[in-house]
Amino acid sequence: MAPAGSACRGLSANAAQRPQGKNNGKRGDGMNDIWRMIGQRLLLGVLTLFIISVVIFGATELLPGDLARELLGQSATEETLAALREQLGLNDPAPLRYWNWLTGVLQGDFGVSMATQKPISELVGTRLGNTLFLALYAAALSVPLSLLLGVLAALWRNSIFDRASNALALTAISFPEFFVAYILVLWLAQTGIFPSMVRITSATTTGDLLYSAFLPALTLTLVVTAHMMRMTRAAIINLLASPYIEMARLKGMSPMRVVLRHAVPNALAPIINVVALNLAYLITGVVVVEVVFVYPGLGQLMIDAVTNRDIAVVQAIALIFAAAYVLLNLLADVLSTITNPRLMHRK
Amino acid sequence: MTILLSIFIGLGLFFLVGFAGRTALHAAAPAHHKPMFRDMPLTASFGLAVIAIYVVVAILAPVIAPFGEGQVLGAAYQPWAAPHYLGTDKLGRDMLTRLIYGARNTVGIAFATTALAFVLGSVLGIWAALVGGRLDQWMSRFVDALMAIPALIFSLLLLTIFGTSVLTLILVIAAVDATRVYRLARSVAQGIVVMDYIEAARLRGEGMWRLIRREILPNAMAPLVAEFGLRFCFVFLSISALSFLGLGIKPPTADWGSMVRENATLITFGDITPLLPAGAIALLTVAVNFVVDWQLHRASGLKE
Amino acid sequence: MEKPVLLTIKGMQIEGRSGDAWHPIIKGVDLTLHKGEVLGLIGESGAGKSTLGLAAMGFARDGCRISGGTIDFDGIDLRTAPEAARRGLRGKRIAYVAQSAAASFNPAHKLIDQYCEGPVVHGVMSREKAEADAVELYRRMRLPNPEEIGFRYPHQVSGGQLQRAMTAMAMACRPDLIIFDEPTTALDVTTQIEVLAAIRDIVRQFGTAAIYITHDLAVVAQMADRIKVLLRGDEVEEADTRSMLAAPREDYTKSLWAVRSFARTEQPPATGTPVVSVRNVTAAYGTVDVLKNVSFDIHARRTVAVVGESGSGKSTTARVITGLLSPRKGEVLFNGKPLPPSFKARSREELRQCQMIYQMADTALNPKLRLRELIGRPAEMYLGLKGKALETRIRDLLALIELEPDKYIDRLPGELSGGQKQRIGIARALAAEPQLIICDEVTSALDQIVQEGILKLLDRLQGELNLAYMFITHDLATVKSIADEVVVMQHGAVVERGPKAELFADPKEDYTNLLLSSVPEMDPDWLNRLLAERGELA
Amino acid sequence: MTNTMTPRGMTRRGMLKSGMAMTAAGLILPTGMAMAQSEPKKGGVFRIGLGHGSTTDSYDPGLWDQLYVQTFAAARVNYLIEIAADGNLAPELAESWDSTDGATWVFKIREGVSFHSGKPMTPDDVVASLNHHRGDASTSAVKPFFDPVTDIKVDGQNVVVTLNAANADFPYLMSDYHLPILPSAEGKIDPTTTDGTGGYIVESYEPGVQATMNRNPNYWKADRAHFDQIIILTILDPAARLNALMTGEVDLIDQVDPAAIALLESRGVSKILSVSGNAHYVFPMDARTAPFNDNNVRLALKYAFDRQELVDKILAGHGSVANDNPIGPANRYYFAEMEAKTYDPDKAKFHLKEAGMDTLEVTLSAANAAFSGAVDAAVLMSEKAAAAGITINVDRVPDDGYWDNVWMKKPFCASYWGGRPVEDQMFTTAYVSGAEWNESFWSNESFDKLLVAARSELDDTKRREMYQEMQRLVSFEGSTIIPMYNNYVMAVANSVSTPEKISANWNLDGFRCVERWWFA
Repeated sequence: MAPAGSACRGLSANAAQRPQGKNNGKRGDGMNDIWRMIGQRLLLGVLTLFIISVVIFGATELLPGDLARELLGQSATEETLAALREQLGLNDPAPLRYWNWLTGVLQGDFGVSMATQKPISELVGTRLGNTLFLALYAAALSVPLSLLLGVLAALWRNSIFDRASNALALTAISFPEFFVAYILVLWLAQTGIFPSMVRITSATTTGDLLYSAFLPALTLTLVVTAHMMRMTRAAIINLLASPYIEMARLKGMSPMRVVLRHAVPNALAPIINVVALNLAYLITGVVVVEVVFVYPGLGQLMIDAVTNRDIAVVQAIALIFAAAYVLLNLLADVLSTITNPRLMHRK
Repeated sequence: MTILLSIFIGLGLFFLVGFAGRTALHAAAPAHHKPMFRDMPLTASFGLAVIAIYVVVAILAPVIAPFGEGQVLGAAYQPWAAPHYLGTDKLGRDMLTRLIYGARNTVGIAFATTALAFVLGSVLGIWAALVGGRLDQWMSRFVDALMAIPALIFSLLLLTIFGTSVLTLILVIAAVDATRVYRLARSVAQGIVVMDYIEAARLRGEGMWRLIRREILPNAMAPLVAEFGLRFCFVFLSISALSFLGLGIKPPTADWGSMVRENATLITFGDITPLLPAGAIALLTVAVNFVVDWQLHRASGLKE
Repeated sequence: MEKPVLLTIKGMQIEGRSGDAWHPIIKGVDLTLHKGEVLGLIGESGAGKSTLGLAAMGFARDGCRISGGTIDFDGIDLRTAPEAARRGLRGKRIAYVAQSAAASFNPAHKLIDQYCEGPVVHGVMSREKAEADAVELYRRMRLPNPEEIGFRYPHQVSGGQLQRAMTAMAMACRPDLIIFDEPTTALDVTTQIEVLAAIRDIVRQFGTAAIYITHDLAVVAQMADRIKVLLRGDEVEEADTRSMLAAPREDYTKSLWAVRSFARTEQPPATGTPVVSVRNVTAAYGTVDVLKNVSFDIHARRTVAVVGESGSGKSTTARVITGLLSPRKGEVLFNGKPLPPSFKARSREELRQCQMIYQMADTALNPKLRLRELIGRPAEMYLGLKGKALETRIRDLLALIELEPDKYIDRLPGELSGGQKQRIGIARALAAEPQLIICDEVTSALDQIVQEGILKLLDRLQGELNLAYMFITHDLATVKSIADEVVVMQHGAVVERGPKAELFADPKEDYTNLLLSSVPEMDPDWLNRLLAERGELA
Repeated sequence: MTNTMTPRGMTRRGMLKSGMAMTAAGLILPTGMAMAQSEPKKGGVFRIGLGHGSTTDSYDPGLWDQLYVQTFAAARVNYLIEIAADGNLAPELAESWDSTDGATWVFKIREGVSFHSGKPMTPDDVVASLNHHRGDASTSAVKPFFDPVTDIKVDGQNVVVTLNAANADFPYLMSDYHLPILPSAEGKIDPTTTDGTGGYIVESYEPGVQATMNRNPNYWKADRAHFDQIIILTILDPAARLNALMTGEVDLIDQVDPAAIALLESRGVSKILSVSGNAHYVFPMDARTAPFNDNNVRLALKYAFDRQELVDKILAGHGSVANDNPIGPANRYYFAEMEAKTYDPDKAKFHLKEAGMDTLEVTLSAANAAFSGAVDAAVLMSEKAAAAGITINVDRVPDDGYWDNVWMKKPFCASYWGGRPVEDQMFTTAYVSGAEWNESFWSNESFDKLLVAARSELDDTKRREMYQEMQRLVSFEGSTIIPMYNNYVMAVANSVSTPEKISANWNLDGFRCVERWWFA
């Protein structure tokens, strides 16, 4: 599914470059710098979450119709609508409602779903678990696969293997996600190998889940592998012109060793970044896969909440998504720093 | 067996189109560009040839298409036989015609959207990199925040607010995509603004707009063009995902994304119909990316 | 007493690819190297020195191929040997020391790990043995803290030390042959001495044969037993070092010897208001002062050379004058009037009066603009020239820098040679019709003959256009050629300044003396003598 | 493809509009299949995949609005009165009911029925359950049902309901799915309870995902609720539903994509149930505004498209042509002999000319939220209308918010009706002047008069004539295009057996597949 895909699947070698100059010019112990960076970034993350909550609140405000109307439906009279709006606090001016919501959140209270009057944490909790499970599952399949393919493609660049894996990966991402999913169902579910949908009950064991969620995880794997593979390949190939790679070759090192020991460690930063970007996509961008495989994740819940104008739920999920994005980016930057001796070990 | 056969046919076509494309381009190119095309790998010439075919089909759609875009010609799901070489769709419209018009609409809209996203994203991104400081910080924070909202859901919200005309579709997807372009353009420009020629231009007293337009943009083109190719393809996917959720291009306009969606249930039965528009998208994506790879390769100057 | 032959290269032909076409880089060169002998390979850029040096390892860079000739290394035919066999030799029996150690050490690994990689992978010795060996070699290379330095990452070690560590790494398997590819070119002169001495000593101690590649005659004179001169892939001549220095046979070789002939005519003492006056400038990046109380004047028609090693604050001084960095204290006067500290606050006229030429013409010229716009833009902007007048001016400027207008006006910078690009940089500065031009290492990236041309051009233009030059350089030979006055800087402060003749003849400060004495001379005994003078053991 | 976005928005109004539906008119046409009829067997896990359900689904019966909650309810609760498969009223929790004057209704409540909790069901529970929908504070969708009710009281084992005027059809109302009998305490029901008297006890429920229920071992109906367990899944994606059925993940799906029906049948892994009723798709035109205020324009549009084509392509044949008549073939007074309208561009042009126009351009707002295939239907109409000089611009509007923002707001849009068993009800609900859901805002004096007169007419022949005249008026002067009657189309696994008759009153055998069907 593409828009989210388009968010994350830019394949250019530059897509994952981010300015990392922040720490240049400062001296000190690497770990201290990392703690300072984490602190700074968490603060910025909070700011990001704040901006997002404003944007989402504003957007849901602009949606035609409101919660009271959605709840009461057509039969509602103007009086009952007014009464319900009063009861739900919808009559307050928008800034006040936002302020009330914000103060609630700041006290750790995400509130209750206005539509169902259930606590948001309860609504979101299991869904979040499901979403994380699927994301981790897909990541566990796709990250090793794409790194392996990327390294091999860089090693055997311009070989048949390189070209074929590149073309296949491109083909996989050029089909809409639901198309890929249906094809997988046709091949792997209708033949009885895997189930075509996921059912999660209290009796479901992890083993069952790994089996029944295989197809959605595979779909997502196909969708994100191309990006990570191409970035890995590009990052490594970028470095192959470096003098230290030539040096390694002139020291008589085998091509495999040159790539693995000399190129890969220096290509880690862009690779980590692109992996983080794709992990964020796996958490936030899987609505279509959820729909096709009837997987009870956060994406579907968010769309339901938007449809029902249940702003508190929309906000909560938007914040979860954004927090995932912020934290993954932070993690990527921390890992990039830790794996970069120039940032870790100052002069 | 059929799979093997189709792989052979596919490869054969690939080389045929590739060679033909390269020969044609080499013949047609102006003299000082000839070497570029001569050294072009086969994948790139295949890509260029495919793109050229798409463009021709898109422009000449009304001339080429055997029937009218929305014309209902008879029973639904007719088999592949003259005059409906690819059969008819569920409303009895000629599939080939729909595909041809789909090229025009899909490629046109995708192009407009991507172009808009790039103008917006790259100008703002370069500007931020050039000015730096607080403006850059605030703009980048804001864009980061927008990027943290899943694009599909954000598009969905915006389209629900503003309605789904082709114009709003273009504007919304462009706005969402522009954040990604912004980030790329900013990081590319950050590498350029430290160059001496930018310092020289600043010391000369050049204005902001000229710095962006004449000094930075031409040097940022390679990665931007590469990204353009990819974004261009993702717009199809965006539109088809949005039509999956009921917000895509309006009927009876033929667009590939919606056509895949419309016929998606047939995939369950192994029917080939939905593969046609999906294949059209995939072919273009692969073609564009081949060209992009080639351009990136040329830009990187890395001889392998 | 003739030693046994180690390496024989015959009729070597190497081609490079541009697009689909292959063009020759090395055109049939022969080379013979005996055991324990050091051969100097010398030539300008594009002569094929490095390519030939790598060919001695049976190695061709990506985009190059060995197309003819034979390479016999100690009885092994490197052209027909399988790749695995060649790989077995590289690093073990033939080692390589690259020009920039900073770029050639893998930034991701500690020095000792990179040292041990070769011996361990080639099965020469165990990791433990290799580590102990590394410490020993580090000590012999006179690296500080030989016990610990290996456990640092490359970025934590200075350039001169890295270059020595790289030589130690090359020595790790006690190879029979080492290729030194311009190992000291990127270093400051004072550092260069130490590295040269260390390299020479270790090569002698182990009796290793070496091919020493450089463009610097004075350096090769210290290192090599024999010298081979290359020009555009062809051998010019070869002779043992002393006879080559004493009596070069070929004209090209003679011209190499003669490049330092240019010297500016003495100028009368400066009078009147200086064009630029730097007054007690202290400037900082962040909280660290990088300039401390710097003062000097530049008068019209005068060239002031600012010299110093990297990090001495030369370029920062230029940034203060141009207004890119506002001083923390002090001021810059232009024709007696104070300039606003930041260029943003300066008027267009003030900006016009002070132009800059950069070291790297590659990054100083927008690669996407044609010369017409590159040169024309300042004229258009500052002087309001348009249409015909602008065209005429651009052509005049091109003629002034000795480039044919019709041929070059619509070219892109990428279509020019290095010297031509630098000329465009000059033309761009001239287009503004300034009073002061700051030349920041303008010749250091160029071959010596090309440098000569640029210096002559600058000298001629100064006379014609009444210009003041501030000439930033680390190259004392350049200073000798072109300067009227010299400002010596170290650690952000002015160490000494004065008229060139006085300063060279009688340096007052130790640092100036050190700097001057470190410039290699074309005497094979110079290094020995200098080391003896400095009390270091030769 | 149906509106995955808004299962709720799509169907809410449908429920409300047809909330009073208690069709007596289901025709049973299980097409193309000879079902192995057998005695119901107990056992098995019955898994249902529905294209409905949302995380905001509620236990509160006043808010029930679509097939998911309806079916979920049918499994766990009972009503006073059931609509039998043949469309007649059948006793459920009310053993019998009677009225002497049509204004006071006495329901005799069954004894010996217990809730899942073990609490016996009493007339007090009935009163409380009905009162939940009554009164100003109620937010129930069926509150209007109770506007004429002046009193509900217990009389021994009876519940007596008093109306302010006679209504012979009141028992029909009591079969409405909004009115389950739930346990009460102190005269009030807990609207969030999962308790009921039904055949299955809720084990778990995740709104918008799935519900699991086990057979009530003490179910008072001995011959019902044959499955051991019922699982109802929300599968919004039509293709996913098909896949689930084909891969054996579920045993029953609703809303089969017409395009897939033939393919699915050819697979042989499942069978199609196609049940025709009076449900129909409509395109109301706002009769108050130009150009639709001119009947000639409306007639022109009615002749300007091909009804059979719509039945063939939108319904894949699972339905029948309608003649702009909301009264279906299953109704008593269906006017079958009325002059049929066919695709006739000349006639359309003629009427256009009558209206003083050569060409006509109108915008038809449609979303698949109105009915599955509404947008395609609009496109087909637009294509055919071109020949008559009529330009129909199809405006595909978002599914989300369709019933709030488009329906009864845009002058020409798509809509659907579940059909009504009684002619009077259909007309009163949507065609009489000023009716709340008169979506075309059509007003016709003679129609209004006939409607009132027909209610009190006792002579069946005259009554038939009056209703047929009303049908003619709606068809030829009305402002609603009704191209087709649609069947309920379901697909079930071969292992599922159904009774010979499947109710046409609502989908899924009147939601009661859960207790009427069994595994062979």
